[in-house]
Amino acid sequence: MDRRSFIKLTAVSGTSAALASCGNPENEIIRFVPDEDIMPGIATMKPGVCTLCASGCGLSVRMMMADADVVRNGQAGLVRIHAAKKLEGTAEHPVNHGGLCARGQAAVQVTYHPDRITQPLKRSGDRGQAKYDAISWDDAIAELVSRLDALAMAGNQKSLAFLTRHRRSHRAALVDRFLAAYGAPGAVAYELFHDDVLRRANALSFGREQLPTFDLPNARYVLSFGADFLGTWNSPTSQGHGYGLMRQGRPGIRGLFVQVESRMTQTGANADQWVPVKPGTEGVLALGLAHVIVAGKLRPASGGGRAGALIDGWSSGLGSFAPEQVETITGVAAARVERLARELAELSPSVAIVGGAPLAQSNGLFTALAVNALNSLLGSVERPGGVFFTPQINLASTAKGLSGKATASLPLDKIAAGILDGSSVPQVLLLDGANPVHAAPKGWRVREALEKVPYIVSFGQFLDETAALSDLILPDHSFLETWAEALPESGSLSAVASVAPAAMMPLHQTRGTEDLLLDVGRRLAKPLNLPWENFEALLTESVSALPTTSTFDTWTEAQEKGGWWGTLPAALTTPAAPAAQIRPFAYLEPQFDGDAGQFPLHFLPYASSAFLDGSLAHLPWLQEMPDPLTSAMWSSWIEINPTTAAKLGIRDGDIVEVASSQGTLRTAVIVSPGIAPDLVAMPAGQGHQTFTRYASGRGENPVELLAPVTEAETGSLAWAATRVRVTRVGDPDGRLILFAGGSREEEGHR
Amino acid sequence: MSAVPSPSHGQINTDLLRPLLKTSWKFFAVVVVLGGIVVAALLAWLSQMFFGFGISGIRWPVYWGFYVTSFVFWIGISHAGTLISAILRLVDAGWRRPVTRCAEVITVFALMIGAMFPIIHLGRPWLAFWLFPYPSERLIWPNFRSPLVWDFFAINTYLTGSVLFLFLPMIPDFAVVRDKSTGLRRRIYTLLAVGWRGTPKQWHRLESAMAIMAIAIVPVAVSVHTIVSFDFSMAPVPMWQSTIFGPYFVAGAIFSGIAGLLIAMAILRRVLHLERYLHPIHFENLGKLLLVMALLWGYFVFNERLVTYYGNEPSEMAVFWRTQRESFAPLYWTMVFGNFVLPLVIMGIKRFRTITGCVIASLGVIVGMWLERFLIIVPSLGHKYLPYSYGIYRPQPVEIIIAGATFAAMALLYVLFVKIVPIISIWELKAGDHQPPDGSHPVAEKRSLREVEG
Amino acid sequence: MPLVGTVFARLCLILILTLAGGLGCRVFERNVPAPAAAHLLPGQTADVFTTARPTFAAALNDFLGRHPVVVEQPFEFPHLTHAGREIACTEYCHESVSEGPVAGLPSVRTCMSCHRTVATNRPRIRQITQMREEGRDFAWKRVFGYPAQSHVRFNHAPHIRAKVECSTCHGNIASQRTAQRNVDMTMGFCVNCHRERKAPDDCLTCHF
Amino acid sequence: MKWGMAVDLDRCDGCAACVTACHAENNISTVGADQASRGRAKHWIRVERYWEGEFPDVRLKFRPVMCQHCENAPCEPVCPTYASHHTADGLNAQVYNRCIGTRYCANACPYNVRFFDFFNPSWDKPLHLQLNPDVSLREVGVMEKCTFCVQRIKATTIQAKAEDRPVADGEIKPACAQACPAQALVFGDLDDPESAVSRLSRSSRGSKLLEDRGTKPAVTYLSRQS
Repeated sequence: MDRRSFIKLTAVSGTSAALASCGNPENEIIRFVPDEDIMPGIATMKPGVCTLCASGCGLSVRMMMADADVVRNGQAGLVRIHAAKKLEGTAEHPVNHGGLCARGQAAVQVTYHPDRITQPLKRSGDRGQAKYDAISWDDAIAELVSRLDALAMAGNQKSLAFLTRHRRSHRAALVDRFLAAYGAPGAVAYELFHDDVLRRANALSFGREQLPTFDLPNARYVLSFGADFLGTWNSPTSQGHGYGLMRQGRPGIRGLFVQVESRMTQTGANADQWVPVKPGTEGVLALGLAHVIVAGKLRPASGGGRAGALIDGWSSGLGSFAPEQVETITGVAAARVERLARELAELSPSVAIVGGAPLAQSNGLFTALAVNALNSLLGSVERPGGVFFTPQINLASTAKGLSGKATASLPLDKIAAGILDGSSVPQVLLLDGANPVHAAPKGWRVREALEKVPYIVSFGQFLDETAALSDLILPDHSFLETWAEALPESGSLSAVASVAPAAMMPLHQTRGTEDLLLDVGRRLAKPLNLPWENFEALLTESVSALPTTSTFDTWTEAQEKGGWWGTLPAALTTPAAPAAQIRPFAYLEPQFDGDAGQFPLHFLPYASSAFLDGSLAHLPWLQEMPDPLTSAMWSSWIEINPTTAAKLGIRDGDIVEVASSQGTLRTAVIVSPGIAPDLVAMPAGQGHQTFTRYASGRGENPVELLAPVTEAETGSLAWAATRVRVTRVGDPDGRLILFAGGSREEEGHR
Repeated sequence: MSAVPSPSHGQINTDLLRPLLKTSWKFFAVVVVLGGIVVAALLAWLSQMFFGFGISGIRWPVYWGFYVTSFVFWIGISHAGTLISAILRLVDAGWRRPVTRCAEVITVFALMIGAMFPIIHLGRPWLAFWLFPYPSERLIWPNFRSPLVWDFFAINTYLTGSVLFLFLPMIPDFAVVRDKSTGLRRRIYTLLAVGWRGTPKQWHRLESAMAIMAIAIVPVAVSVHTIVSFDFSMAPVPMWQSTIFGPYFVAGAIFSGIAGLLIAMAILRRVLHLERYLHPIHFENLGKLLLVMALLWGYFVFNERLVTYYGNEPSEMAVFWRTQRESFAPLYWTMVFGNFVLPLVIMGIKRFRTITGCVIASLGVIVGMWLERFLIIVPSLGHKYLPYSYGIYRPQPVEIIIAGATFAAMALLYVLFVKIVPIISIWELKAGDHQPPDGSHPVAEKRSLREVEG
Repeated sequence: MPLVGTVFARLCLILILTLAGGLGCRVFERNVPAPAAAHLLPGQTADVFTTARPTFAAALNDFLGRHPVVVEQPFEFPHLTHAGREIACTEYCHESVSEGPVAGLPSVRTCMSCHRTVATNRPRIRQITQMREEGRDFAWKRVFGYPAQSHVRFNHAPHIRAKVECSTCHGNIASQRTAQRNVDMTMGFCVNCHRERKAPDDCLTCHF
Repeated sequence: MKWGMAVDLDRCDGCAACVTACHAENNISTVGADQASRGRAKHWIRVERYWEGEFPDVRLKFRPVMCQHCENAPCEPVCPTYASHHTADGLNAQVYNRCIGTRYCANACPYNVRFFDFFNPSWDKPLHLQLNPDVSLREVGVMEKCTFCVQRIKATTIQAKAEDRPVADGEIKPACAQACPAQALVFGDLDDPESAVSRLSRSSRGSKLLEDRGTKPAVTYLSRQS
């Protein structure tokens, strides 16, 4: 019998708890005195910040009374708490403007997740067995402190490593400061769907090492190269808001939108024109467009400016990117290149966007630079309807204590290699949110490397694959139980610092990692110079330094609004970097792993609309949310073009084996017309082993197929540069769960 | 009427009362087996209530399946008796006499079984009484616009009518049994015989009552299945919204009813050794009737299909092709074979119009008609207007068991009935032998009865 | 005695048939059980919250609308005493009644706001003072309430604004010691009042 | 007062924020993989997607579909107990406690937006702390569907009445409309010709879903421009 009917059975036969709120006789329930006075039945809205992705959307959290089961001094009972019921977007927040994406809506389940780690844990079994014993906070902290002291004693501070995700926030700054003060290298940020390439490109082209912000509401023509900017990339909620206004926000004007990609993303589905292109050649197309524009005297080549100068042959009119050549390289008809170019130039303000797969090729940086150059040529940089860079608050100047960065650290693959060849093994590894065991290519052998690390401490709230290797778990609060804050690097035209106090009291015996670090810093034998009582003090100092926009002082106002936003004085802004003198970049053929004969198909993993890279696979709402394009729930699959499928004798729902040079996996097939014949795509996110009851043992993880190909210039993972072979191994076996029956409207009209 | 010389009245009594008076262990065995299956179904239903409706195969968007199919099917079967015997009574077809009762019995039991399904298929069966219009402090009544409420009334009316129609002609026979039996049984039958003395007055009352019932029951029967058809034709579902459904369903009902009756008769004839009373001629006549209905049914199906095809309404065509040549085609063509081809061939050729022939044809029809109901309900629901919400229904054990057990239930009730009531109307049979020239019955009846008592 | 034997044999067969049939509906389920949590970490819950009644009896009582005549409270609160001292119900203890849907059942904190100083030496006050120190709160049993299955979304505030006396629905609590359900709040009770006062009586007014 | 909604398909980008928002607001239980595979998943609002054409000239269209709150709703006459009925302010109400689970309404609904509770819904503790106390928990055997967030409508109208003022246009937002980043969903009073929803409903791009069924939906779809 399945779980729910079993539950019904137990419930009916009286073994489950009585329903506290429904007037049933509550037999001898113990209640504890609530920690706060709560008006029952009345909802209050509190500010919050969503920290599930880097966008830093502002929340207003709907709080109401609820009866929580708790254990107090060994006795189980109920206590009234002020519980978050629903997350809404803050209407006036400059990033999300009142909207909130599906993931943000589900974020509330993070706090109430049944498999959250409720207290500090100490490993009892072997590594990876995920067997843990409860341990008191004092003992836990003492243990960590002793470890760090031991390192410092040995003068081995360098061998403390901190593994995290890419975020811009006071928290990240504090972590970096902590490491610097201790003398360790800076935090290592690892994410599967990283944007390192684009940041690097923007640094080169515009002196801004950050993700761009697009003024979609004023754009009349948007050309996107593979960026799923309405679904999963950059700041989706902000861009979604802009998209709505671009389409129908201006009387009489409807912005047009062209998407260039080889597998239709949720974003591409909304495009007026969808332009398939050979993987890794998007840059060529961009320059082809530039060529036509320049040749057609629609814009002066000089418009390329600094960004143009980085492109080899720009000044000479990009002779090698005439539409005909572009057609041969990219597979986009010359006539179409001409037309797109003219539309771009004439329907201004127009803007080009690049992100996602095109930058995850061996020549990703070139592609990004090419698109940047195109934007400059169009004159859409820092112009209405174009691309902007959200002014970044310079924390060193808002909070003096934060100045002095830690020395840059090696990227994850280098570290893993170092550990494996024994050249440099971190003695203590602190884990904060990153899950490379699940999200890094097999070739890097991250698991084997981490198993060699003598001592691993995790601050995560869940026992994911990487956390399962840790010796000590110091669970963090959820973002509703503590200071939630973010410094969005994009998504808003004005500078933003999203900050919100804890909406509710902690549900479990968890502790805020920020305060924990400060505490540890104090407790060390040689205390670190971190001049803050607690994280709140740091925030207060930093935010108070910002100019106030009302009669209140900045800090009070920020806490009420859920953040600070407005015009940032130059003194507090991170300055743009000066142009670097480097040789221009030329187009290089994209390199793919696996030879075309043995592995005929390109393999494209993509960020799942529900789980992104998999960090959200533990939320049941997202598991059961039908995927926008396939309507799949609770499953993973590969998408394949009908003609290719026919060639391979594959039918919808069949089970196939996907093999790359790195390994194989078996999953179900969805035959989809929205993908190029030489490509198969698979959503990331599933295939967890130890990631809560909802995600464990569900679906397959495409990362297992990825070859450790890196982007030539930046050395970051080129996750779209693997080739695979697909073979049918079986009939549909029900592992693929679809919500929809039909996928074409004509089906109803035969 | 019949070719074979009819048996003496004493013979009739011994033959027809044998099953009542003598009981072999076989009877118990059969009852136990059938009863067991019924209990199994009951258990299945309980577990469905207990674990939740989800253990059935019902799903979004196919919210009706085996249960409603069985409902329509059994209500259809119920048209066997009452309608047939009523019509035959009205036209005073003499050969009907041995047939009528076992037909009417089918009606009553089939109705009882059919009427259970609207309750079985409820999400919350314990609230079924809300269909009953009773005054409550809530001041809420059933929604009289809902075909389901019409069903409720139609079926109740029909059931009451059929029970009366069955009971009235049994009274004289109960009297016979009363006089033949002793002890407890005698007392029971005394009650059942409601003081029947066989006085002319009583005979006259009985006759006129029968005449009235016979006339009254026909429109009721017709209305019942028309209303059942409204359950579908009132909902905006492709292939449901058809004006033809009323007659279509009634025709199908009578069709399946005759088939059911034929099978029942054949079994009775074999088991109770009624060869002397159920002559091939009865089967042949009913077989002819079956043939007629098969043709009529064929006409309706052709009509329904053609109109849909010609109308060419997109959403309807989707369902049309689904049944015609896609996923449901095998079932569809099985139905056509069982309901049309088979009866046409067997009943059409005189040589085949034997008892066995009839039984084979009838089995085909039973299967076919069950499939017909299924094919009306499921393909349409799984294939409504928005392709995104298409769905495929797979019946689960609980539904299969319950649907299957209804046949056991039917058999069980029949066996028990045969145990307590002569399955062939004794007095009618006797009356049948001596058709007085003027054809005024009471005389004949009186005589016959005197002989019975003498 | 062959007859008995065969009958007995058949009876056994039936028993098996029956069980197979009934249980079959579960046994032959296509879908396999969902994997539970691998193994619970310390402090992690495997408990489940459902809409089902805790027991068959509770379900039956709800279905028949039966409520306990006398509700035994874990702590005997004398309404009489407080009302006698002119302490308005909605002022201190059921304060949210005029703002929101529910009146709210006071916690020990509420009591102590007065009884920190008032009548501290009374045995019962001592009792709650002690509870407060132990961090224990009252597990009040609901006297007036609806079973979940009736799906009533009752909102006090509009009734208060419409000048409906508390006693209309709750009877004269002030004259009782522990509150008892002395008004039978059936649907008819609500509907009649709504009709008299020309208040909306669409189902959706209360059931959603 | 006649509540209605306008869905601008030119704004909708299919992000499915509305779907999760609806789950969060309306205590819709997740049924789990096993039951989902048997068609028991409940999504009061769904984003339908339809492919058009073949690669490379392929297009995809999104269409959020929720209960259309038809003025002439097929689900209402067929319900034997009035569980499904129409209210004065144009809502298609589903009264759970009156529902006996004939599922006839769901069959009659041309949009397939009605969902049946096949089991008693359940939440792994402490997920139940998120449940919205303003929305009742449906038990096994009843039908449920989009209510236009009637709890929000009630709350706001009661509040407005208390403050003795009319409900302002845009003051009431169902969870889906509130979550939508692109503001593709607009809710309001169709009787007020000046309300945003009325103005959109009058748009030349506007049309009703399955108009030819004669259901007179309260939801207007504004067609996509490409």
